[in-house]
Amino acid sequence: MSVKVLYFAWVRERIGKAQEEIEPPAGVATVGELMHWLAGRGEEYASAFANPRVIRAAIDRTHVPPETRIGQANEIAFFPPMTGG
Amino acid sequence: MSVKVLYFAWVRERIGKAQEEIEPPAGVATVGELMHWLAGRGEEYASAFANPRVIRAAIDRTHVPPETRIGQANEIAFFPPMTGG
Amino acid sequence: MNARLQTEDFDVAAEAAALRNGRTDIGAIVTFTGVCRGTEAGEPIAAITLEHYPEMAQAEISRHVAEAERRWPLMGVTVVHRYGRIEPGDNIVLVVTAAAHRQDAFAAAEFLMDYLKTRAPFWKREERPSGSAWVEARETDDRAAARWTRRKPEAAE
Amino acid sequence: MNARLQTEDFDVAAEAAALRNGRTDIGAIVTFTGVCRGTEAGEPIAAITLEHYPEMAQAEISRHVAEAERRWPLMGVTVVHRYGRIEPGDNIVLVVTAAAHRQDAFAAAEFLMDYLKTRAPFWKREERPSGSAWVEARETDDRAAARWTRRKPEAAE
Repeated sequence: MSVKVLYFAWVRERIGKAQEEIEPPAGVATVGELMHWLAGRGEEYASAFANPRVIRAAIDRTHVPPETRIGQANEIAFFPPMTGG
Repeated sequence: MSVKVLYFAWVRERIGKAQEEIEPPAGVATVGELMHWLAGRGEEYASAFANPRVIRAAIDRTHVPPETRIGQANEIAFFPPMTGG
Repeated sequence: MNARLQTEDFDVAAEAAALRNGRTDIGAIVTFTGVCRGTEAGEPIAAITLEHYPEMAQAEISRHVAEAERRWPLMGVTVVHRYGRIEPGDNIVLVVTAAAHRQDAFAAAEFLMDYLKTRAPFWKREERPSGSAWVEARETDDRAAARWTRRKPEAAE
Repeated sequence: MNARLQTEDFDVAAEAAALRNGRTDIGAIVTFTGVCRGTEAGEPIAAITLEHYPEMAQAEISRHVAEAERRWPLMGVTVVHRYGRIEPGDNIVLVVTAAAHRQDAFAAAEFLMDYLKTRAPFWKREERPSGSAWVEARETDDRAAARWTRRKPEAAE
């Protein structure tokens, strides 16, 4: 099952793209597991997810902690801590 | 020694004047004693100072508690709790 | 510091712009505008009239602005308080604070408003259908002002 | 509720006027304007660029405005957040709150700003002489936001 993944700020810069469609393998059930799996996809991903504890995630535009199950997510986003306002 | 006394809001209305020069007798040393002495000057003063605990005072444009000595004050003001802002 | 008492209305945007004017060290600007409401405790208000003790009001406000400037690293403060007759929907009081960071600008504006409510010598009289009456001081305003002296006891007056 | 994301500047006075428009139940209006500063940690900033996640930013801001309206009896809230390139002295973000009483207007404005800083998906990049760099999140902003969940635990997300 494919899901749209978005990257922002320096996560986007390190990976070199703003979004992509991915199809994670069956063993990847949570957001944290997805980050781990993404980190294994190449140097640019390894660099982006080198310190997964600083990366924030959102499923379908809502903040979620890494233990959240991906389930039927349409859109998953990864980004650094926010600095708006 | 004469001192200028100012009245504001309903203190002014009850006394019927905004200011006056008074010469308190020697026994009147503090702001609280001055209120007590003023209250004895007639019905309008008695009405204004009927509940001296709600009356606020200022000496030379600075808030003071009733036990403050009048000393060399030039201007003493009496008024209800403030409702600005 | 800019602290004024006046009968005429004020222009919030112009007062804020005057603080910013050409500066690039300000990161946060807070404005508070107090407005005359058309009803109090369910009764319509035709207008309020603000009586004040001019020299003391000017001195008290200036003292509190100076105190705010001691407590927080402010880059500008403006206080304007109107007096006289004011109708519902019209402005009563303005506080503008500017600082590098938002917490300082917010805290200083709240501090100034709490003190203006409880320490500045102004008295409101309301025109109601049942007659004209002096507004009674609110205990919640005294509690609001007291929190600043609890927080920094050395600054208590 | 009025929550907007835009590249163009905003007019604080016009936004506040839109909330007041003809009403006489509002007693307090607070505006917070966040401004781009010209130096950070002693280094000059030529400009910042704000990247954002548009759909989520709109949703997050709307959720927090709705949460503010649940917590305080507000008579109007406007939030405008700019994105794109912004130069020193120019506006970044605006929050306007209107209420009958000042405490509600102040609290709601601070709540919204604390949450915008820590939860709204915006990222600032600074143009410095030493190069361009992403702004790091400030721990003080997280602490500022955390006080609202401590105060009312049922509202924690």
